[in-house]
Amino acid sequence: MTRYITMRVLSTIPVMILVALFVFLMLRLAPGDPASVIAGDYATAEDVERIREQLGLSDPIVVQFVRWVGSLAQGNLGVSIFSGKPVTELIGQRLEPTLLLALTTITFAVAVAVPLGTLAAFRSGSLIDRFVMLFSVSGFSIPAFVMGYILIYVFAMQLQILPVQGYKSPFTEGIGPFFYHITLPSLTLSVIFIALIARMTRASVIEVLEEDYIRTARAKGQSEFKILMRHGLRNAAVPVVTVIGIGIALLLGGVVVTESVFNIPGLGRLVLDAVLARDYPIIQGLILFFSFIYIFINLLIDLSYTLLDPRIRY
Amino acid sequence: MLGWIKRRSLLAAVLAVPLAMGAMPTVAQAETTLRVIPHADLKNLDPIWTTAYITRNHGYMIYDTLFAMDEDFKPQPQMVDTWSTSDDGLVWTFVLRDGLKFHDGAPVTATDVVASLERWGKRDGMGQQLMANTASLEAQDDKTVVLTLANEYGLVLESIGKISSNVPFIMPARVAATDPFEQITDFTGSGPFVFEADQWVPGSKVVYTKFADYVPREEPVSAASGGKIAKVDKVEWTYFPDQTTAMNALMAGEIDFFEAPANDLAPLLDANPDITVEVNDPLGNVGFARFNHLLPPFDNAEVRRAALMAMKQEDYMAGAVGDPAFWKTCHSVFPCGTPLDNDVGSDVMSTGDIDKAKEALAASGYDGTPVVIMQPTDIPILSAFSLITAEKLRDTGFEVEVQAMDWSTLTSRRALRDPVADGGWNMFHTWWIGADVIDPMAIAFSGNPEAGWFGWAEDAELETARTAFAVAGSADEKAEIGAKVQERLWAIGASGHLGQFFTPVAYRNNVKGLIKSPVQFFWNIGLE
Amino acid sequence: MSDQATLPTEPTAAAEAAKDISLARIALRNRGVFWGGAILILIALFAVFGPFFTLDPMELNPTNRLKPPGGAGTFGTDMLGRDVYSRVVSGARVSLIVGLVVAVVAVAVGLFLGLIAGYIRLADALIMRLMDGLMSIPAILLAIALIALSGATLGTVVLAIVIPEIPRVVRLVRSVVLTVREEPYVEAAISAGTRVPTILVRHVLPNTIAPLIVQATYICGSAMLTESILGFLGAGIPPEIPSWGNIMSEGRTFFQLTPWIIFFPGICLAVTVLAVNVVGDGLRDTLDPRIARNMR
Amino acid sequence: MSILEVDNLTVKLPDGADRPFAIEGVTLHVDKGEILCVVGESGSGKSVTAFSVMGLADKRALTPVSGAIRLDGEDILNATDARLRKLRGEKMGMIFQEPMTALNPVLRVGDQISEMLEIHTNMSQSQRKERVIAAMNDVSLPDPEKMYRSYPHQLSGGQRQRIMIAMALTLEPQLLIADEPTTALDVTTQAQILALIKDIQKRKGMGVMFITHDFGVVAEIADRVAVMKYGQIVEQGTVDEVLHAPKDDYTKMLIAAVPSMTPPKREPATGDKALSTDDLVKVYGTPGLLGTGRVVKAVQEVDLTVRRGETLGIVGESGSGKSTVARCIMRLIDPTSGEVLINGENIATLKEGQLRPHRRDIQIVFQDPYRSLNPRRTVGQSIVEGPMNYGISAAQAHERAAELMRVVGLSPDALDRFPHQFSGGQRQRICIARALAMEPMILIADEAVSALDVSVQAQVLDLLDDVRQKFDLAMLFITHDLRVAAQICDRILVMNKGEVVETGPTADVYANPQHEYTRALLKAAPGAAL
Repeated sequence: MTRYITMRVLSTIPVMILVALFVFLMLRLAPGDPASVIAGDYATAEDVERIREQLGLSDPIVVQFVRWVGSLAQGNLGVSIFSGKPVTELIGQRLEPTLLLALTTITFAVAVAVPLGTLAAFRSGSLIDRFVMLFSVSGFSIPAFVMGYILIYVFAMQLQILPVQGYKSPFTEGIGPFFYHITLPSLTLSVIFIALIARMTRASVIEVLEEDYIRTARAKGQSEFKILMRHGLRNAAVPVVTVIGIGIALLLGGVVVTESVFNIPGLGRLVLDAVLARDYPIIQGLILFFSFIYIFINLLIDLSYTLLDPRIRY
Repeated sequence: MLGWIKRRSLLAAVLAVPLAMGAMPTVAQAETTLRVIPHADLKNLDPIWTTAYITRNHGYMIYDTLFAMDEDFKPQPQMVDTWSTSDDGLVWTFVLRDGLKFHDGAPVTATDVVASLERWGKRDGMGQQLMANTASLEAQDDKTVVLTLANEYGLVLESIGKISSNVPFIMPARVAATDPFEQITDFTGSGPFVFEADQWVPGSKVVYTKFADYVPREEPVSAASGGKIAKVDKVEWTYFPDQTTAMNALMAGEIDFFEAPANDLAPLLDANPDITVEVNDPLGNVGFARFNHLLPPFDNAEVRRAALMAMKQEDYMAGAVGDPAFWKTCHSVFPCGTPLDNDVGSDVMSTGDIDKAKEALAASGYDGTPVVIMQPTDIPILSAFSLITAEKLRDTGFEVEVQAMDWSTLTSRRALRDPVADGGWNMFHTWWIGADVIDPMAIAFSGNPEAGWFGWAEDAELETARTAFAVAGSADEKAEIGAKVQERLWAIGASGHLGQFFTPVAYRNNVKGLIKSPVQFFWNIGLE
Repeated sequence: MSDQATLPTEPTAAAEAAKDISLARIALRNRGVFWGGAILILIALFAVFGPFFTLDPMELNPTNRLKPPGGAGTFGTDMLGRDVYSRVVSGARVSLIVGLVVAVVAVAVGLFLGLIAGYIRLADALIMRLMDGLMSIPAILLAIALIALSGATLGTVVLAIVIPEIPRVVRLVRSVVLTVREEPYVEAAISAGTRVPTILVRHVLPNTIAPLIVQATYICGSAMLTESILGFLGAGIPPEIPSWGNIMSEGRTFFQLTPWIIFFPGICLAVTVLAVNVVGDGLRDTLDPRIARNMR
Repeated sequence: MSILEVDNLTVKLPDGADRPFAIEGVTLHVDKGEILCVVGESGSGKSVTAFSVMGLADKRALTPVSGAIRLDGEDILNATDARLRKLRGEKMGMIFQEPMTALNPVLRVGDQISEMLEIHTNMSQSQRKERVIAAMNDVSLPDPEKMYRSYPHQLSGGQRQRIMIAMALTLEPQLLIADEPTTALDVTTQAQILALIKDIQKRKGMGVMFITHDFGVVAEIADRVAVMKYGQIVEQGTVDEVLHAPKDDYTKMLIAAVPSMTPPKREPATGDKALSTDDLVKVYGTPGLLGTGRVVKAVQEVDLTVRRGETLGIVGESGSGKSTVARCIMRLIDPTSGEVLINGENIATLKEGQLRPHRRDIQIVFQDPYRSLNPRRTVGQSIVEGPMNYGISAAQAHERAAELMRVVGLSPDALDRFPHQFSGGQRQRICIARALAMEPMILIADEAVSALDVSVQAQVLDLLDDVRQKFDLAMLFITHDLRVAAQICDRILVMNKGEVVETGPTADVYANPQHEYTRALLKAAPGAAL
């Protein structure tokens, strides 16, 4: 097992380097750079040039890349051009809101979607099945920010039972305010996630219910419901867990929108602002960070397979 | 609807129970906090390194200035106690008032002032002109600073007391020693608030606490001048990327002060009884449509003037700003209501008639080269200006191509003088706050393509008038030169003026003591 | 070779014949495909012919701005006084184009890379590592960065939405190719001396069509959604070209003042994406239950 | 009194099927202490009958229309679900054909057996475990304690089938239904399972309804036999009556089609050597740094030669490496070492480019008729593809294809139709035509008839034999079925775990096998009495 893990971790290195190279080149080759944004309205051309010089942006691209990878090796993601703060510190500051928002969303979505999908599969073809599928399809059809506005308008403005925006850390301000503030954002974010998982659970449970060992269980006189619980779900787990992995990448995208609408100081907004202001170190650092998280989560998911299916051993 | 309400009480009850423990506002501690939504995200903390207005506002929180503009735009002493000039007007001596202290407890000395003015002098437009006319600037003793001019210069106090970017803030000498093209990293100032560096979350939250040892002046507050008294213990800036959410937060009482709501939201905010909406900056902002004088078709003054005739200010203001309560037309290059505002030569701007513009364009020999307008989609007002100009120029007979981009790309492309084919441009739109275009010294009115504003207008007569203004003494002499500058600006069609508009501020009724001024100050504001 | 359970094993000619006559005729029997398809055709007609019956979507008259529906125009006017109805109609055209072009390009590129990765061992490792890298960058962030950095034209927006979709198509095609290349009829073709490119086109490619069509519908749906989200984040299609996405993003500040600017394009977008996804589900259930099921 | 009586049972097929009824008017009974074999080809309805008894038939597709099923006197055809669930396990048990997929892969086998006790009894956990261990011993599984905790994928096919039997019989039901339980197993394992079923049936005095298509198995195990065709019972009687004095023509035809175990006399071939291999080796897996890696020696130093006009048979159980040899020769996989000589030229290590000309000389026919033809291309297109690769013009190739269709006994207008419009047997004929279209010298048949019903099998074997003579082909015939090998092969090669254990003329090897593995193989083939 450990050989597999080390092998998998090593195999992430080439991917990360590819990502780093891709992001680095994408930024350098595109028009517009931070120097002119900083120089502001009054600057003359030489001012902009001087600032670019000072930021090291006028060196040849290769030199800049080598310098960046060098600092990367020592775990230093560089310093934000605008705020002067190290990127690692910025990520540290804003990791908690995004992480907790993602976690609450995933748990909420899985807790709702898996039973829904299983029910739809168990009663496949019935009204419930069609309703679940329609809900899951419509989950894919509404943009997240429209969903966010509607929820704010109904629950925060009209009913005034939930706050409009903001994030309260459970560690400093307590669990109550945290859930009080995280409910609407994680509801907005989870709609598309529930749609994805419900559809996948339904598909894999239907497929499992056609397997031979289900027929054997029936031949033992087992009740349909117990068959579903004991034989069905366990075998349907692997594809469902896989889709959760794919969903997480989708989630990171959704976080950017949700954080903007609900004004949560998370990583999503950090990278969005950085892109609009051309803060290269933050963009590079964050995209690397996101891809590392994605690869790490997929490794965890692959390892979780061993718990779900005895046939899978590494 | 009825069903919904019944369920609402049930839902509220259910939710309230588990959240009771945390949901109630934290116990009202002694400390009062002013929760503010600033007009932009504070990305950078060096008011000399960048001219961004948000960094300037940050500067006013934690630094102090020698002089400061009052409501009538007269420089008043702030850190200076007494000052005198020699008979020939060349030697200026300034003496600092007592009790000036930096946040780290060290007293403010003349050496700090000199170092700060020198760093400011290298980056700010007016500062550069002042330094060009200065022979020497030294600290005579701890409290006295002597400025010796090389020749006659009329704008000494207007320069070191200027209200907008880059403001000559006074920093400790060790900080002012930083190269002006590098960012400072130490944020010690001597202003009424202290910047809490460790609580700063760039892109989201900035925290300032009251500086207990600050000794305010006695005079009453008037714009930037007067006693700067912090009436709250803490000021918290929280940047909101989404206007709708910001408005809702103010209405729900989660925020106290909303610096720049979108004009169109004003009626909604106004309708809420707990919120006051008013215009805080008497001068407002002036919309600009800037031509690139180097490239065809706008290298020809007649073509530029034809374009100006097509620009009807009412349409720009209605389209981009909306509610007429927040804008007015002003056909002077200087903001209406300021000393130099006049209507010499402004008929070209006040025509606003497509047919006349068509005739002028035909007469100008325009050969159909396309006009490339850069449109910043992430700034609503400028995006609207670009679309309106595009339509008006098309109606007038121009070939127009609108290129959408974000503000960052625009700021870098407008610095390029290359032809359109390799990334150049013909027009872009922006706005200046009234204070920045209040007199001919504004870079926006420069006629010298080398050191002037992007667009690089060129007119020798304009430049001689502007230098004359610098040395002009009396008010009517300045007014006369002002009219001359305006006449030249309209003659060469330097830029289109799209009207004067005011961004309101919105705050809850328990917020008191807001200072009327073109720059947003947070001292003197208290919570009832 | 032996009698399996329930249905007679020897697939009777009739039942078997029904399977492969033509993908279209089978698909249309599915309710989802039929109704979803009908709605889509309606919207397509609306998009193609609509603009001839409406005002000029770009015509500004700032004086009568933010008028409610019914007055100035059936859908009211936006902040620049433009008629929202005509913008939504011409917006339909752009949104559909974005959805369609993204789906077609993603499938084309994905098919090409997937075939190579699936069939040629050497290329497999390289292409798949590249895809892993691409897939690890969240789609929206990649799109924002691409658009914000290379300027927002219709082309760059489509490109920015296509790139994150490609890895998923490559993975799907690769998995199909890996199963199909083990089929005896492919091995028979190899034994008969057929060259690799011909095998790919003649034997492997046809079998990827069914799951690809299903995947294409999902991509089309999500592309339209992504375009609107990009618009919301300030990196979408330039306002000069109205699309449902940027009409909504321009109207977002006025959500509580004039909700109709967001409401009408929002409804159109939701209905269209819903129709596309319903067709996708229908196709998946009829065309290729086995492979398509584990590809989403 | 019979434990099971099926009285005039008729079950309707969904409309659109090729015939109205799955089974029609089926009447049979199973007495205590007796094994009734229900035999028939695929599509004869034998499984539908079994599943209708257990009530496991898919309700949506198959609806019982008339008749009755009496289990121990009680009519269970339209019993309530609850009642049926109670009976399953207590009164009747069932075992299925595919042991590999019949057990839940993620649950321990012990728990899956104890689930039967959980449903029907209220024994404590420990009592149940004890009972399960006893049941495992009863089916002579090695080391039941360790077996209890292992997962299905850790067991062999035979062991899994024993687990299924233990599971079905834990509550000692009076009736056991076995749906082709040994068809998927190797012939040696099959023999053990058949013996086990016979032994348990005697000890417990159960009634067994045994479904099969293999008359050898019928001869081995049946007390009474019912022969089914197109959903109807055409003949019923004791095993001696049916096997040795069949009344119905269809039964006669079926029995005649079963190839006999005694190979006919054949004189040795004289044609020149077409194909030979020298020390052919194929190893899977990496030896790993310290030799720790898992290495599978699929084929070890195999030498064989096939002369033109001769058929060499390779016989062995699954996993013996016989298919790997074929695929190495065809260069569908690359041999690790050794030579493959075609007309004396070694093609083992040729690059694809140099190999291509040689590919014409050797063609293959695969096992599964449903996956050997590209569903989306017409029969004609599949056949002409090969020749056209080598420059034969379309017209000429088409003409040759038409000619070959007649050779394999199909009408030329089949060329324009799609594979899905043909039966398994017809498709295999098309594959043979496709192979011949290349005018090869050597033809490999890799389990070419294993997927066919016995009647169809006989016709295809005859076709292969004619074709071999007509085109003077060197034929390599790979099969696990000793009867088929006996009928068609001139010489035979027996493989076990990648090694050749014995070789020689078929008649000699069958008469007095030298290697004890060959002896065990021959002894295990069912139905010696036929």
